[in-house]
Amino acid sequence: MKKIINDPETVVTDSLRGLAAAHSDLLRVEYDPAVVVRADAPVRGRVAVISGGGSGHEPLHGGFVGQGMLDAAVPGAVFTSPTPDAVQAAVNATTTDAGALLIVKNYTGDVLNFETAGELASADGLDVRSVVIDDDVAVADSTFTAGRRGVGGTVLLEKIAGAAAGRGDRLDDVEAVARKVIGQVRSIGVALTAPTVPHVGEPSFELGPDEIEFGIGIHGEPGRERIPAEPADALVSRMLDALVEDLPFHQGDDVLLFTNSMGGTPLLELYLAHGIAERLLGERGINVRRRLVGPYITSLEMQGISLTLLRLDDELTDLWDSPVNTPALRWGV
Amino acid sequence: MKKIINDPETVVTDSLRGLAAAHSDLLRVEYDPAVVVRADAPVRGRVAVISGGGSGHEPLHGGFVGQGMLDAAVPGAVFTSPTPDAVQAAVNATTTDAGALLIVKNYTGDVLNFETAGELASADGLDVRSVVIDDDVAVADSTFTAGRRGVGGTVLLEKIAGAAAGRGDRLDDVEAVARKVIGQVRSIGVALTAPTVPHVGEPSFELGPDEIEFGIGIHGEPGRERIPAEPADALVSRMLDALVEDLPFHQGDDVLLFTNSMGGTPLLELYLAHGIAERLLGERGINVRRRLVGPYITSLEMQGISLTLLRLDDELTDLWDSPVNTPALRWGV
Amino acid sequence: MGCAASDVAAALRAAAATIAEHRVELTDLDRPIGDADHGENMNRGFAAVVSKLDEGVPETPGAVLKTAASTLISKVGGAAGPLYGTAFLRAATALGDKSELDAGDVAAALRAGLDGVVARGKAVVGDATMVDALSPAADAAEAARGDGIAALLRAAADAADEGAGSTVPLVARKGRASYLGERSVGHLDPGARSSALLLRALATAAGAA
Amino acid sequence: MGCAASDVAAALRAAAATIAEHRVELTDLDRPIGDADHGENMNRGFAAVVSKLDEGVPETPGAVLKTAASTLISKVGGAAGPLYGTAFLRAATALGDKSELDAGDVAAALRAGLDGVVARGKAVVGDATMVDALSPAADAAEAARGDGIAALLRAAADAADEGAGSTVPLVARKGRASYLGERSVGHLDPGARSSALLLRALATAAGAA
Ligand SMILES: Nc1ncnc2c1ncn2[C@@H]1O[C@H](COP(=O)(O)OP(=O)(O)O)[C@@H](O)[C@H]1O
Ligand SMILES: Nc1ncnc2c1ncn2[C@@H]1O[C@H](COP(=O)(O)OP(=O)(O)O)[C@@H](O)[C@H]1O
Ligand SMILES: [Mg+2]
Ligand SMILES: [Mg+2]
Ligand SMILES: [Mg+2]
Ligand SMILES: [Mg+2]
Repeated sequence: MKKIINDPETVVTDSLRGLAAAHSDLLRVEYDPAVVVRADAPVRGRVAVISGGGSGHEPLHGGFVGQGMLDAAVPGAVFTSPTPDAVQAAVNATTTDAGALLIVKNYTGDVLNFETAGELASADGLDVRSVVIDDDVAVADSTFTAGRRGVGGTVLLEKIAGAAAGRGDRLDDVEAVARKVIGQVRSIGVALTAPTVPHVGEPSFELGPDEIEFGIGIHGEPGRERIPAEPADALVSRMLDALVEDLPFHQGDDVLLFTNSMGGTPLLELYLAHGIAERLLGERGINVRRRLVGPYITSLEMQGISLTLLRLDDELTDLWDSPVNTPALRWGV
Repeated sequence: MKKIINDPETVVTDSLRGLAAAHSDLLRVEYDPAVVVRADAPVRGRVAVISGGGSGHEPLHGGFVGQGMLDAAVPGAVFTSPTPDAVQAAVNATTTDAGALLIVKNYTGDVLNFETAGELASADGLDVRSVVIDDDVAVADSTFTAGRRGVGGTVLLEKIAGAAAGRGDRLDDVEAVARKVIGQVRSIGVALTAPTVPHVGEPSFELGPDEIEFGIGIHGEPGRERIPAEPADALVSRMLDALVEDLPFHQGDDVLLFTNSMGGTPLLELYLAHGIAERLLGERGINVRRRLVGPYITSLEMQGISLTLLRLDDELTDLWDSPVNTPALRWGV
Repeated sequence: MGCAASDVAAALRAAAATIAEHRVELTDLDRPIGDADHGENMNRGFAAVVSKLDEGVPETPGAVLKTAASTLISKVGGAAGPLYGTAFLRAATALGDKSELDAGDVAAALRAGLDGVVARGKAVVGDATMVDALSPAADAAEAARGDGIAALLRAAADAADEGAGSTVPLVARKGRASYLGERSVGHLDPGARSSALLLRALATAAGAA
Repeated sequence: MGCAASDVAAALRAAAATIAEHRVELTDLDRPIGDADHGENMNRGFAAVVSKLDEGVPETPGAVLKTAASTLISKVGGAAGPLYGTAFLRAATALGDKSELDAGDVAAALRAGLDGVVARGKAVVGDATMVDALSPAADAAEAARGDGIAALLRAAADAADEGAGSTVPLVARKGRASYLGERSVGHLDPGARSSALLLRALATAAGAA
């Protein structure tokens, strides 16, 4: 394993120091427990929008802290959900009478740790709600299992919920818009290579030279199916089939298409995949009205991509377009 | 080789289709020869700022086309400089009476091809100048050799020259500010892994599991020296030594620090390296006044980073801060 | 023979040593069906429990377990953190402020811990989780209530070993392994394995005491 | 025996076939000391020259070379594109509108091509570039001026082979390999190799004609 780190034990805090140094205008970092907080938090009258999860998915979540998006992010150890005390610290640093919305990706660890934190915050008399995002169509949805994972849709949810809070929505309304996004967003991912967790030192799974993992998550968990490598046209089409049939998305729908790199995929390939996805959606009569292309929710150095479709209406489109100023996402400011 | 492509022969144009689809508000793409052009080009009264080079370094250069930066980018085949007819097409699509500045990275191929294009444009009666950027301190500077490569400094140069053109500078002045940047910017890179060129199908060089290439370029050329892997503190310090001693940068200098990913490095590691660089520069009494952190000039999926230092004065700081709206760099708009 | 706060603390130190020893194994079990961190998570948590005990051992067995619980909750992270944390918390609550435990107390604490895991994680036996180790262990402990603490814990550890082994042929229905569907078959669940290891360490510590 | 436009076109087709055959070799030579694209670049360019000739062969040898020149300039890219393009352009200019070439014309064209490469690239013999193959080839061609075109080109190709080989022990001072400094020693320069291959293809074509 070759990595630009000093010590696997301190990799998360060492990295947070760089984030703090680079973006002191937007955010500040607390180190024990580790929390990334908007520079001007707490913002009076604003519902605090808070998310978090294991590290290794950067820029998610710390790179989305700032104006118009997250009030705080809680980074756990690499691929390990943060603990309740850290979530509680984020709540305490940001939450006013307006309350807070916790955005939780649907993994057992995240759900349990955020749940505990939410209970602690409520015990302190704060109005804290949670929404759980589970947009990954690769996983069969069932109440008898852990259910679907939260993946690419999380980025869109954080932007839109943050925008709703920014326009002055009360907690009920921020929560409602978040639930609307969760209802209308679906994702699917593929991996060409595995990530290497620093303290583990070897790749999380083995892939043959001509194999890809279809339906991958963002933690180096293997995907749902191992398939032979195939041309980009076929692969993107396979991904869209899985997505479009799930929600389902209909002819005439307006959508946001988010083409995401899992970290190690060259932008050359990412735009290539994006171009194919736009063409194929066009052929299905689905209107791509907004797009996001880049590495926004990653799995360390893993090569691969995910596609996320969000069905848009006027409200979601306006919230998406509204100004945002964070390390990783910025427009209108 | 696993890549998300259809055919190595068409990878550049296939990728440009995705760029065009994703950013039709900012740019348009011409395909034969391949050129990326500002959506509203030619802009009357504005000096056209044009750059280009081999593909595989995305977002450089096509991702920097838009308001406040490049008027056009000319993408060659992967790692191969574009041909004069393509450069000429970019000039023709963007250049008014105000003239054009070509930003050329110092590689024999780029210099020769842009030189020819410049001659053709002058023959057409256009006022076209070139500047050659050669900021890579890894390569010994000498008039008897090809000289230093153009690397990370190119991104800063394109932003600042584009901003000078945007505030209405005439060609002489845009050229002068570009030469000032070239005089004050230095870069150094390291690689942990090699990139794989699509039509070649295997890594450009071999690196042992504990080796890194110090002084790497952006084309999968091997670096100047192969060294054992070392902790991030030692590596960043080694890089800064090479940089600071070169210009030299002095105590009390104001600088822009650009911490760049070569493509495959996780953001977790990139911010970690950035944090170390800020700390070490602080210890030397060099004031980091502006920063850029991310994958902006890459070498396909190569893992590694580069550090670029630009000595700032008020003019360069203002030009850096001025609004920009491109696929990869955006603020103030 | 009874069991005081200091015995519980010693048993927890033994458990921490076992986890440290099996750190790589637990992470390796978590690689093919999870995210390769279970050994790291558990080791981070139990090392913190030891540090906490180094600062001073609380007065009652219940208080010792409560300290362990809050330390695990704030240090382990992942799914295992809240689940083990809850288990220790419920066990501590079941013991109240008793200063000396008998075999019946230990069996009751195990049952309470299991119930806590089930309450939080909603897994049932056969879902291929730590519940598959803890549930037969709690049953075995109740059955061995008359044999003294050491024998009771040995019976529980034996049952947990067997229960952990039973996860191999199962399709996982909870936790990260469930994302694999049928591909989760053929793997020992890491959390079931860590539960079995913990019980074995407690049994060994009780036997030596 | 003289050499008409059609002979020049046939020789260029032969050259293109040689480049196609050695594409991987040239790219492999460019990997340790460059950016692994020389074979691709050359092959893209010469394939385009063949397509161009398929559309129709210009009337004079000079015009054929000029077509090749502009095709290479617009299709090869990299350093080799403008360098070979200039070489062909200067050679074409040296031939003027002659319709039939003699050995002296061929030697003069080679010399003009070399001068063009030097004018653009500023390399001298010993810098480990294509000049190390082309310069001895131009000298040998002039010396063999009396022996007819086929023999002249054979002599030039032999000299180019030797010249290419001479780049192995050199420290590169131009092109991408120069970034390696001392580490460029021990490698055959890809451009020198492609120059030698081109001359060999021309010599073989002339011998067969
Ligand atoms: N819902 C659940 N109920 C009981 N145990 C669970 C549940 N989900 C996960 N587990 C246990 O947690 C273990 C994984 O722990 P760990 O790897 O530390 O957390 P994570 O899965 O968050 O990385 C699994 O092997 C399983 O035994
Ligand atoms: N200044 C120069 N003068 C002469 N030949 C040169 C010069 N620079 C490079 N070359 C030749 O070009 C060859 C490399 O061509 P190629 O790989 O196609 O271009 P690039 O280096 O741009 O990738 C080198 O092997 C060398 O022979
Ligand atoms: Mg985990
Ligand atoms: Mg090249
Ligand atoms: Mg795990
Ligand atoms: Mg080359």
